Formats: sequence, C-alpha cells, structure tokens
Amino acid sequence: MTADVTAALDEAFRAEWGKVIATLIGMTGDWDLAEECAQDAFTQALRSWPRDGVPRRPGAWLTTVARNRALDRLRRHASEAAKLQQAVILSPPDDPAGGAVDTHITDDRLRLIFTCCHPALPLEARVALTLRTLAGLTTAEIARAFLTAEPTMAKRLVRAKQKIRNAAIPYRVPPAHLLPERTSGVLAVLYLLFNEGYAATAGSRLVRHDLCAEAIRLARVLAGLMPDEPEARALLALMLFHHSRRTSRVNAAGDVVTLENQDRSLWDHEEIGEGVSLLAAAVRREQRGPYLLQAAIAQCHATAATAEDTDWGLIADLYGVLAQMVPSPVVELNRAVAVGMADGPEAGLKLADALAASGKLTGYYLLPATRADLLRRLGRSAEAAVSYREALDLAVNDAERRYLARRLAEAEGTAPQQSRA
Amino acid sequence: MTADVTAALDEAFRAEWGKVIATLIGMTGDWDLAEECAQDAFTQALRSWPRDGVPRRPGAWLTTVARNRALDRLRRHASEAAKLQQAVILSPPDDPAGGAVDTHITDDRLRLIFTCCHPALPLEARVALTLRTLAGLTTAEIARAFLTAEPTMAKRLVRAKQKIRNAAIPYRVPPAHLLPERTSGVLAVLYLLFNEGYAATAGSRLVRHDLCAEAIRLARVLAGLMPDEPEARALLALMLFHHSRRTSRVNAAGDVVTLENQDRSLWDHEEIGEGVSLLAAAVRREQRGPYLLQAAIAQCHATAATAEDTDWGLIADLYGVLAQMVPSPVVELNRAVAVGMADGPEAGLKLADALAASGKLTGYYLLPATRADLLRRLGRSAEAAVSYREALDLAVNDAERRYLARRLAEAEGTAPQQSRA
Amino acid sequence: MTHRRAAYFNELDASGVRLLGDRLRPGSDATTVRVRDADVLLADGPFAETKEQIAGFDIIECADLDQAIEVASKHPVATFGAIEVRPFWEE
Amino acid sequence: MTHRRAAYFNELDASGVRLLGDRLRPGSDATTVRVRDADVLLADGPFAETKEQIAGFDIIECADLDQAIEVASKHPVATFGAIEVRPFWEE
Repeated sequence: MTADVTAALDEAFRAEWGKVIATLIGMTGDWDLAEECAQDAFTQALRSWPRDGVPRRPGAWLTTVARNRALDRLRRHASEAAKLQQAVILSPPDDPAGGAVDTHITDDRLRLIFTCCHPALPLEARVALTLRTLAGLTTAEIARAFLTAEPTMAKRLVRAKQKIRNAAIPYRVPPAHLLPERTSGVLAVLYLLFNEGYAATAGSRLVRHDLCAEAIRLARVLAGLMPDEPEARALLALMLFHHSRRTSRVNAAGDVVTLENQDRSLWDHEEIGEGVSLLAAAVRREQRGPYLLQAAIAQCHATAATAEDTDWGLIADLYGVLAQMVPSPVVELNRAVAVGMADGPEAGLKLADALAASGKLTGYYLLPATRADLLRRLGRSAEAAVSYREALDLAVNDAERRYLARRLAEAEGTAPQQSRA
Repeated sequence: MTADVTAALDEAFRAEWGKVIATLIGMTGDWDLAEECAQDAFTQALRSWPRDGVPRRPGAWLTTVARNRALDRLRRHASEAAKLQQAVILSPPDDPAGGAVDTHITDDRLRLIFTCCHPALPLEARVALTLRTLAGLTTAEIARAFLTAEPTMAKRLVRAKQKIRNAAIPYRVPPAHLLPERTSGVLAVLYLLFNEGYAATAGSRLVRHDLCAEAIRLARVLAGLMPDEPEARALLALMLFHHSRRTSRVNAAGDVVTLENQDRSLWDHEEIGEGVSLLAAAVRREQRGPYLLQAAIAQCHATAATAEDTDWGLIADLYGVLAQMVPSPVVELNRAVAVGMADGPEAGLKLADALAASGKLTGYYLLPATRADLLRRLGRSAEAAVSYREALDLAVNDAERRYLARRLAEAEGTAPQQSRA
Repeated sequence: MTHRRAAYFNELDASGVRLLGDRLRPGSDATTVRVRDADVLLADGPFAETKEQIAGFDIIECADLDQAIEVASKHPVATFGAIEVRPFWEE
Repeated sequence: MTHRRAAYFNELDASGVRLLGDRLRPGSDATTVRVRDADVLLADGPFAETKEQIAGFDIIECADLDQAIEVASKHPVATFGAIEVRPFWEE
C-alpha cells in the first residue's frame, strides 16, 4: 500500500467515522449494527482503495458501502421485517456520488452527539460513548486513556447503548425548550474530555491517545454543526488557547512552569490566532455564556506579549462577571489571584482570606497555595511557609508537589532564592 | 363500694374484656371504637353495679352496654352511614338477657386472637396487641412489662391497628388450609409471652404485671376455644408444669436453684394435676406436636417424687423425637443433658462435644455450662473450670452468673465442695 | 388532594399520557412475602430497608425518555422526592 | 416466559384477581428525576441504591391480606426473590 493511500485511509477514518456511524444509527436505530457496518466499510476500503484508487468523495463512498451492508444484514433477517421497513422509510434514496447526502450526514452527527451526551446516561458513559461513536476510538484506546480495564470500559459502552435502546433515549437534536440546557451538557462533556487530557500531560500519567486533540476535533465539529451557538465556538477557542501552551507548561525535569515563567515563543500562535477569530465571531452574537468568559480570560493570557503585559484588571473583571453567572468558589479563587496581580497582593489576600473563612474550598490545595504565593509577595515568609506546607499536604499531582516543595524551601530560607517573578 | 362488687368488677374485667372487645370488633370492624366502647361499658358498670347490684350475667350485660354505645356512636356520624349499615347487618338481634350471645362471643374471641397473632404483623406488635385487646392490659402496663417507654408501646399498638385496617388483615379464624400454620403462630406468641414472664422472675428485672399468669389465662381461653387442637391443651399443660415450680426456682439470696435441688414440696401440685389431665386429654388425640412433647418432658420432672426418681431415659427419648420434629441445637443440648443423666456423664459429654464441634451453639452460655457440669461429674475438675469460665464470660443473667461463679470456685478448689447432686 | 396535584393529574389524564396510576399506602402497611423451602415467610414492612420508599406509581405512555422526563419533572413529588422512570419490559 | 410463569399468570387473569401487571426493565435502564430549585436533575439508575430492585408489579384485587399473600406466595419470583404486598391508598 502506498503512503498516499494509507494517509487517505487514516484521514478518512478520522474525518468520516463519526459521520458514517451517525448516518447508520439514524437509518437503522441500531447502534451495534451501525458500528459493525462502519467497521465493514473501512475494512472494505482497506482492500479496495489500494487497488482501485481513493474515491473522489471518500466519506460518501464509505457511507454508501456501510449503508448497503446494513440493508443486506437487515434483509437477511426476515424476522426483522418491521425494522427493515422502518429502515427503508428512513433511508434517503441511494446516492453513491454523495450529492445530497452531506446535509443529511450533518444532521445525523448532531443527533448523535446529543444522544451520546444525554443527561440520563452516567457521565463517564457519555464521555466513553462520545469517544467511541464520534471520534472512533476503540474500546481499548478509551480504556487506556481513562486508566480503566478494557472489559470494564466495554461493559460501560454496552450498558450505555442498552440504556439508549431500552429507556428510549431519543436520537435527535433536542427541541428548542431543551436545547440550551442540553447543549451546555454536550459542551461540558467535551470540556471534561479536554481537561482529562490536559491534566494528564502535566501529571505522571502516560496517555497513548491525545484526548486534548480529540476534544478539540469534536468541539470543532460541534461548532461547525451549531453555527448559531456562540458557546460552542467559545469552548473551541478556550481549548485552543490552553492547548497552544502545551509544550511550555512543563520543563525538561517534568516540573510545572507557571504561566508567568513560560517561554512564550514556544506557544502555538496558529492556534492562538484561530482562537482569537473564533472568539471575535462568538462575541458578535451578544450572548455572554460561561465558556465565552473563560475564553476571553484565556485570550488575555494568550495574547499578552510578556507576562508583565497581561491585562490583569480585565481578567479580574471577567472573573467577577463569571462568578455572578456561575457561582463557584474556584472562580472566586481565580478572581483573588487576578485581583492580587491587578491591585497588589494585599487586595488579593483579602479575597483569598474571605474564601478561606467561608470554608467552601476546604481541602482544595490551590487555596493555601494561592495564599502562600500572595504572602510570599508581601514578604511574610513565615506565614507563606505554613501555607505552602498546608498546600503540599493536600496536593496529589507530582509536578505540583515539586513546585510547592521548592517554594516551601525558599520561604523557609533553606534554598537559594529564585528570581522573583 | 362493697368488697363484693369490687371483686365482681375485677373478675368481670379479667374474664370479659377480651370477649367484649372481640364482639365489638366483629360488629363494627373498628378496633379503636371497640376499645372506647368497652371502656365506656366498664365505666358504666363501675357506676351502676354498686347501686343496682351485679347483673346475673355480667358478660352479657357489659357486651350489651358496649354494643349499644357503639351503635349510638355510629348513628351520630351520619357520614358513616355505610359503616352503620354494615354494623346493623353484622350485629345479632339485641338480647340483653344474653341467651344466644355467648356462642357468638366465643367465635369472636377466637377471631380476635388469630388476628392479633397474624404473621404479617411484627412479632412484638402481636404480643402487645394480644395483651391489650385480649387480656385488657393498659398500654402503660404492657410498656412496663417489656421495659419499653409508654409512647413507644402506644405507637406500636397504633401502628399494628393501622396495618390491620389498611392492609386488610381479615378478622376471622383462618380457613382449614391455613389453620395448622396460623395456630402454631398463635401458640408461639403465647409461649413467648410466658417465657418473657418466666425469665423475668429469675433475673434482676422487676415486672409489675405477671406475664406468666396472663399467658396461662390466654392459653386456657385458646384451649377452651379450640377443643380439637391438642397442641393448645399441651401448651397450657407445659406452662402449668413450669409455673408450678415458680416459688422454688430461686432461693432467698436470689440464686437459681437447679431442678434437682429444688424443694418439691413448694411445687404447686394443683397446677401439676391440671397439667397432667390436660396432657392426658391431648395425648388421646394421637397427634404429636412439639408442645405435646415438651409438655410430656416437663411432666416427667413435675411428677417425679424426688430428683432421683426422674425418668431420664424417657426424657432422653422424648428429646430425640422432638429433635427430629423441630431440628434445633438447643433441643440437642437438652438431649445431651438427659442422656448424661440416663446413661452417665460420659455418654452425655460425647453428645455435647459433638454439638460444640458443629459450631451451632457458639456463644450460647449453656453449652459450656453443660459441658462443665458433665466434666465435673467425671471428676475432670481442671477442664470443668475452663468450661465454667467460658460459660461465665457468655452468661448475662445475674442469678445464672452467680451459680456459674460458685461452680467455678468449686472446680478450682477455692471454695468448700458442696454436696454433690 | 391539593389543587396543584389535581391540576397535574387532570392534565396528564386529558393528554392521554397517563394510562393508570395511584398512590400506595406507606411501607409500614406493606407485607413482604417470601417462599423458602415451601414455607411462606412473611415480614412486616417493605422488602428494601431504605429510608426512601415508593409512594405511588403512574403508568404513562410516552414517545421517548425526554417526554417521560418532562412528565416526571412536573409531578408534584419531584420537587422534594424523586421520580424513578422505568421502562416496561418488551419481549 | 417459562411454562410455570405462564400457568401462574393465566390462572390469575382467569380468576379475575389480576387487573394488570407487567415486568419492568432492570434498574440499569431507569432514570431518576428530581427537581431542585427549578432545575431538572437526572440520575442514571433507580432512586434507591439497594441490591434488590423492583422487577415488576401486578395490580390485584383481593378480599383481604390473606388472599393477597396466597397470590404472592404462588408468584414464580417468591421462591428466590420477595413479593412486597402494598395496599392502595383509599381516601
């Protein structure tokens, strides 16, 4: 097989798997049949493309093959006459050239993503099902990505598909009155997927499959399918801003490098540029959702030429609006950090102390870590040391622990003072 | 009020309360109404008997007054028209002289006892309800007898009556196919009641009301109501044999006196005589139920002129039959004791050891206590001491503990040897 | 029945979604039946010893789970208790 | 359905005691709906986290509890599971 054909197959798999599955579920209502027939179609491509050449529209080719396979299978089961009839009614007239098929595919993929992320499914099942049916990851890959045994993951997927069938979770884009809530549910699954991957790159975990890339790919699909939904674009922008810093977040020793100390020349400026234009398009819609605000904050960091150029005042304001929209002590903590940068550590410490007094973040290591940093900047080393030690007791991630230990040593005067940021 | 009238009232209360309640429940289906009206009738008797004299048939008088009271109450509630109609249909024509009433009363009391002991009620509710409705104990008396707070007992009674009404527990003598099982359920409640009272007389507990006497009274009522049921008679006989020894079971110091050491002249020979004739009548029926076997064993003890005269061979055989009928490790243990007496301690120890090896009575103090007694009789003092200590660790009753401590001291040679039994 | 309850059930019945339904007596009026070795064993109370107990049920006919969730979420009990939506077994 | 099951339900229906009844899908197909602060909260699975789950129900009309117990004790599930007999609420 030539490298060209291999690349074409690879590309087709990434781009088309979800579409093929979505179309077949829409046509047959049978998730397992859809998976089997999609697999068949890709196997068929593996055999025939090297011999006959890559078709002009690989997606349409794959969809047609998979659909014919599904019809064959259904016809073979005379007992499933009713199902077949339904399938025939639902399936559009055969169109091997794929002219009118695309719009139909588009709809089906949106139906698929809303079904996979239905809130009646357990959260982990939503994530797994999305990766399996939309991203085309194998059960083994998903299991590895989530540090789960493969049989457990297989069971989870089977269970989820059973529940969709037995509890009659509808295969559709939700009606208008449910759409905002369900859309934010879908976005939450994709962002969870991204964060899972993002946290892993900085921890001591090895993930074979890049969950961040999958999350971005799916968010891009969703933003394309829902052009009227600014939050979908904003989520994609948010992911891109974070992802642009992936190489500079950890140094050669595996230690976390804080944002202010990162080498900004390593940042992926193409991704930042895409994020900026996505956000600009989203902002034009005049809706301010939580992802838009978070993306706007991330943009402030991503577009600052140096750490000193960061517009901390704007960031503090954005966190203020966000905190009102989605009350959360973690957002409050981030606001305290931003205020500490914009108006000085004294002002930030005041907010952080209020948060500590509320008890809402008890046990969360970033609260004492933040207080420690603010105390350090105020020159109150002894108090800073106490807080660093507290944070160290709570942190679980290795890289974070190394960072805190270093800071603690500094505050206790047992290590050479690093250059002040 | 003259002593005569007081005694008549007292007697009527004991004898008639259950009958009046039973008749009124049968008539109205309303347990609370039945209680209220019975109370009213007794209050009325308290007022009118000293003035007008005790009626010829106090039971019929009370029933008539209570029934008229109930009809009055029901008539007063126009909204309960349906209930009234039912009540009128169910109630027999008024008969103040009480001619035909008695047979009807008899039936109702049997219905009441089966309803109170219905297996769908929790066991403790069956006992409490039986004491309240059949024996006429107040809620406070029942609570005291079972060392429970009065509000707890009141709640239990209310709950039981609610369940009877809401779950439609039928007010009737069960049909033939349910009768054997339900009868043994009723007998079990009465025997539990008796044992509760019997255990209390030997423990450090003070009970105001004599549960044993109530249990015997109720068993006598049941045996009278079910003349064809030999087990009812056998249970009454069993209770009488136990009860006949009540004054000789504990010495002046409050210590348990074992059967062999009891002063048989203190036994209530009238009760023993009644037990013997009841058992003789029961045996004629040619059915061998568990109460009959237990009563036969108790009779062996009760009718032996001296401990040495006890027919241990027959007792061992009876336990053997009983063990086959109702397999139970406690019965096996008693059999081991009997065999130890009939065939010598060696034979008894063999059975007791087998039982210990089975693990079925682990934690039950009478197993090591029995082994200890057998070992002592074999002259194996050191082993006996170990077993007495084991039993002492498990026993909870004060009197039992004092007995075991004394035996332990003997086995260890730290106390003067008592006369060997 | 409160006005709110009545309105909910009237609407449900009028829409044809509810086929049947009723409140059950509390668990304290339940009797649990087991048969073991041919013996009928009775126990006072419900079979599950959870704090939460089933208070009633409605049989509804819905196009899909979303409709069932909508019906359930409007049930007067949903705001303080929970409504379990269970599909029937179809062979 | 096994022969024994079928025989049981045929007899029940013929006697007029059973008004209605059906098996439910297992708890894993259930969705629990709660409404809190006007938000509709969904949870996968049944409301009670007990090992035992409700597998079905039958609405029977009986003269009294003894008849209901008799019907329940003959149910094929009674020999390995439990049948909870619950009266309807009557106002």
